[in-house]
Amino acid sequence: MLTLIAILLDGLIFASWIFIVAVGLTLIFGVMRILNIAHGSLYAFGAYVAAWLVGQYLSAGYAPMGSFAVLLLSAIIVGVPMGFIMERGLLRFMYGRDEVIMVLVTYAVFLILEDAIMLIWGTDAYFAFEPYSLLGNTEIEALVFSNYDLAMIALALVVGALLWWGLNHTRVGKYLQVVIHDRELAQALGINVTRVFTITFMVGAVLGALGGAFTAPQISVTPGMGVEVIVLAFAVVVIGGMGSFPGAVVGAVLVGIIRAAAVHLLPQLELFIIYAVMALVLVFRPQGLFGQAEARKI
Amino acid sequence: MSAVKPMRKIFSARFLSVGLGVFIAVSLLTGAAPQKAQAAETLKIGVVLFLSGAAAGPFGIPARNGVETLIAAINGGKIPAPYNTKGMAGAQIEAVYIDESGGATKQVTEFRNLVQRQKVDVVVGYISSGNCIAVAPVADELKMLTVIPICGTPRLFEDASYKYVFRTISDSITDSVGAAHYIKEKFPNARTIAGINPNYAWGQDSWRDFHLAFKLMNPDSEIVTEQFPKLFAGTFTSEISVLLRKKPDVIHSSLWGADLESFVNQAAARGLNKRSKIILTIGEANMFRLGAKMPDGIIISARGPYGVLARQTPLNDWFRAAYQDLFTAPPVYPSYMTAQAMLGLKIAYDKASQARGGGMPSTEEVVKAFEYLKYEAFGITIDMAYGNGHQAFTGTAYGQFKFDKSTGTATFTDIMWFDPECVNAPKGMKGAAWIKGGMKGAKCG
Amino acid sequence: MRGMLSKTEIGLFVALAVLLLAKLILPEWAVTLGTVALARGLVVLGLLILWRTGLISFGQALFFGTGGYTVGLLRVYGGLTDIFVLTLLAFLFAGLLAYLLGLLISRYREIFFAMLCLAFSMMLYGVLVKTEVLGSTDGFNVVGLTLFGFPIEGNTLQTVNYFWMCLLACAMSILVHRYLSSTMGHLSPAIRDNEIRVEYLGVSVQRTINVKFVIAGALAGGGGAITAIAVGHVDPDAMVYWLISGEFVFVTIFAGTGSVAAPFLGSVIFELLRTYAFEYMPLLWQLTMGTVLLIVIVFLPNGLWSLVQRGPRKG
Amino acid sequence: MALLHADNLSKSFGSVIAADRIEVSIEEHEVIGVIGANGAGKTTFVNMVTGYLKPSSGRIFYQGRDITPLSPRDITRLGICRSFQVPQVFTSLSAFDNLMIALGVAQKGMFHLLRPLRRKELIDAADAILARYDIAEYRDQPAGLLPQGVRKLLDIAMAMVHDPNLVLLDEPTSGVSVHEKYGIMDVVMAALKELGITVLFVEHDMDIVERYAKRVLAFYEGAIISDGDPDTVLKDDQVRRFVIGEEPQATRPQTAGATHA
Repeated sequence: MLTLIAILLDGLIFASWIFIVAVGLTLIFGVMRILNIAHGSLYAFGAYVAAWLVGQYLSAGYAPMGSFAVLLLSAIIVGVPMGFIMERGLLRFMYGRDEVIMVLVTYAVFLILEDAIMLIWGTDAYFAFEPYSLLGNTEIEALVFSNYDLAMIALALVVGALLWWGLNHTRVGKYLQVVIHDRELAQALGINVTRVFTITFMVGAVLGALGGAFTAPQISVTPGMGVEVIVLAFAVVVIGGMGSFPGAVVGAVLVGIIRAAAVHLLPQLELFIIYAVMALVLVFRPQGLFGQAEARKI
Repeated sequence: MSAVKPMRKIFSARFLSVGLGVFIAVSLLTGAAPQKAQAAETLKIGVVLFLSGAAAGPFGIPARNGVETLIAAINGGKIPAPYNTKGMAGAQIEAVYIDESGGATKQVTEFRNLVQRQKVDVVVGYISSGNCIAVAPVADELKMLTVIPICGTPRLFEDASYKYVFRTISDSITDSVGAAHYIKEKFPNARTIAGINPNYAWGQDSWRDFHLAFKLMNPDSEIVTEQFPKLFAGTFTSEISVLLRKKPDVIHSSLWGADLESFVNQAAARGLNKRSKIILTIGEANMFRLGAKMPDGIIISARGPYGVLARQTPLNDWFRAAYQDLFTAPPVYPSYMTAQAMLGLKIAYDKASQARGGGMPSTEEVVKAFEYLKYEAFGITIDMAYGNGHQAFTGTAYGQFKFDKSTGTATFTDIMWFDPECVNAPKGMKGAAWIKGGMKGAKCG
Repeated sequence: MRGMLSKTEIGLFVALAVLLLAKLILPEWAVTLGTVALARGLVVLGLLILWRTGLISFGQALFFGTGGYTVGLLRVYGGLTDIFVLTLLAFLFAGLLAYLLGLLISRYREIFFAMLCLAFSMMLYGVLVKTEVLGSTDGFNVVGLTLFGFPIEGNTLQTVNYFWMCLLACAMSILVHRYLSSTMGHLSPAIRDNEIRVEYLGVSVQRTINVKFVIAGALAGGGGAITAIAVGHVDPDAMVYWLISGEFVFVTIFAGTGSVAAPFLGSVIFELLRTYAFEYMPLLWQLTMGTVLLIVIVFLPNGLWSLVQRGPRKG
Repeated sequence: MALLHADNLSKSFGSVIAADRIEVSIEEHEVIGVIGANGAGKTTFVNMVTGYLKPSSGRIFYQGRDITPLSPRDITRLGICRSFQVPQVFTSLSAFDNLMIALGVAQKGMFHLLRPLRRKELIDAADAILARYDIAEYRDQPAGLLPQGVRKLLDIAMAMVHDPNLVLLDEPTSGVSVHEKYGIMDVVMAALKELGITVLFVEHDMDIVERYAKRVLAFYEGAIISDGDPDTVLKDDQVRRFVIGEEPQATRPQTAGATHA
């Protein structure tokens, strides 16, 4: 029973973290058809800025609880300008090129940003551990959970709800849905697709940075931290269906729970299992769990 | 695309294709052109350490700093007697630094480049076991003196023998056996053990050797879980839940990179260290960075008696001061390891030079001088007694972490030193086989 | 037309002669680097076939690694030592694996094809990392090789391997060139364009793609074998990890698909760039590579080969 | 024995019935026109015969052989070829290369796919086809940039390289201006007649149907409501009302959009 609770909670915590990162990735893919490898760099930048800012904030002697606002702020000051510059300054010159070329463009950006991180922050680790223990722990029999981790579930729920609301109840959101559904139709309807792209990319970038910012208090922030998260987020997006919002939710939960189950029950499968799930899903449902199969008209 | 059109002209096909041809020709010819004759006064050393990626911060950079400290001191003749002669065999040292990232295939080609293109005289380096195993045969093939200061895999000299390769440190068996001894001595009631080790050869070997040795000393002990998180993982939420749930007496970990710091933070926040005794076989390098964030009472080693665990000797005092002067932080064990490799190299060169009556010795002469060399390094005696005189035979030390709030420094309590004869297999025997066979012939003080 | 050599083929023979003669003036380091670069060019040659079909594999290191490990395992556990035999078996095994996986993967297109390849390569990576008899992450050394029963090592091995690689590069380029000139080769752009029409021409798209996948896989296996011999070592991080697959895709686009010679040229330039970036900018080599890639994508949409190619493109 | 026999063929997409118990036989050398409003099931019928869609129930026999489970490529190889409403050509390749590929794959022999494509006999054959379909002047233009009528002809020409027994043309003149239509039909019909091939073509223009077809099938809501020589069918009351739409609009609502594959 305790094992079950542990798997469930661990799974949901992991799912929340990967959801925040993956939903940004899937949003950008759905709207722009770009598989953004530089999303991992945005994640890393978010973590670095958060770790650095929280350090500054706390050493200035402000109220520790305010550091959560600092984390949020970090995501915005990373995501908004970087998203804007990447989309406006580079990607929009590439629209119309093959999807694989777009992947490589973001791969090049990823390589550049990896070294930019070392130029800016050096190779030493940054710590911003304080917020992680601020909220205390919750004990369930033998298990102890950090409330910070549990709060990540709440954060993911808030992010998910905001996105859902934004997609369904705002004008920009509805435009987005039209663009996701049919780009030509969107243009015919007079939707400013260029602006939709810019906004999407900025929102996606903020989400990537948000994932990094809220991971920062848990980890030692070092160069190279963005690499792993990309493939993992890709796997979630592919499992859920590329470009699908509910897909990102279900993909994240599935990956989270299965991974947690592996760690608890069969730790030797940990590295293997996520890709095995991904391959299985692709075999039986190539478009992902919530992806839409596109049939060609003849 | 209109914005880029004028640029296209500059990058016209002809311009670029000429550039391309010139690039290939120049890059090949710079290597092909005969290198200017090596001035007798300089010795070129290729230094290969992690300068990027997750291993750079806790490992690569302090290790490089150790090399730099020694190069400055050797060139200036500043190491205390008897090592106070200038240079190696009188030659000033010039270093070329190469990043160790990119995998073994990349490193083997880079090794060839160092030797054949950059014409280095010696290579010092390799942290990753995969890289040192891959490079060693090439070093022999190219007859290039290669001193490995850090990489810990027992397979390097157990599975092969090399003429030009030296390792100035014990292999990972020492850490694992030492850890088992320490628990046995200090926590004789510990029965259940768990492991959380990075999922690669180092972590797998460390855990296997530890639990075999522990089981041998405590036949009624039991393994409750074996966790192998991905190398350089960031979050350990699930792994810590398992460890909390299983309540082992002892948790063994050979994590060493930024992942160790992440693990300690998350484990401490969730009170794991209050439930179980955590032993970090190579936690020393991260200890200073974590400072007060590392909970007291965690058992730590430095892959040997290095850093704070090093015995106080005049040479060690000098090294700590010299390092601190240059880098404002205390040296950690990777710094010690590269420093003692450099020192060993200097001694071998000087000895070889002396043997031939002065002047620059040949590589073969240095190799001969290095074999079975026994020298006093920084708080430790290095005895190149293994691997036909190519591999050091050293002891280790463990202690419990204590953060001294009054001075703000990381210290140890309950330090235990283990003699080389206690934590190493006898000469000519494979470490794993020795443990499985009951660790016969161990002499523990 | 049969029996006659096309212009490309004559060019390839000239290139072979140049490469073989270059051994006389090349510094030693460049021989190994050249061997490894050409071996990786072989992998990229396979990706070129797929890319012309509109497919890209983010997991080609799977077959590269299979080739490398075939050599390593047959050497260590099988006692085989002849470099020709080992290389040819690597081609065979990688091709066989590609055939089996291709039965499934050839049903997929676009990013799904790419991701499924990635998933399988990462599964192999996961297995290798966990398996001690396969050397785990340390891998193992590939030493003690022979040529027609004579032990070769050191410089001799590097030289022989270089010549062998040059021959393979030339032979494979010609075979691939002939393949691309065949009806099946011409089906590449056709499938990329319109699969329905191809099916209504009476051709199985899936089977055609699987053939291409097998060719690409076998070439990658051969490349992996030569690399393992040149380096003398195999390990999962250097041969199977997804970043390695990423590099192959990088070189494919960087080189361009205009000719079967492009992958080799692109690969050699890539390796040279990287080794110098490593030497002169050890902290900024990724930035350098990324910038170069961006410049090529923006200014040379058809890759580096468009610089070599003068005048209109030939089919 | 009929060349093709459709036995009680039905197809539904969810609640929409696209084909409703179609029962028809086609004899050799017939030239059949198929008429019907949008969504009447014409294209669905063509798609089922050529294997693109599998019928929900019923069977299709070709020369007495059940071809219902076969794939489009197997059906193509048996000698049933088709053209498309939206021409399916290789848009990035020239008209000539389109034909070369079609000719290349149509060759017989074990390893014919591995033989060089640009062989003299194939080049000559491709040029001959371009000439026969009167599109030689577009030889080296990318198919994606060709005028609609030329693309339609290229599409049909590519279907013909397999020397089929039966050809199904799905709206060969749709999207083409009125004065081009007869030109296209003349070229196509002349080529087909020369080879003695059985033809079934879907057409909206009743004048064209009347002029080229010897037999007409009228579709309405997935079913064949009339089958016979053009005179009879086109004068049929129901046909006039539901297909040609001469009478006031049908009382029953049209089921539209169901036949798009």
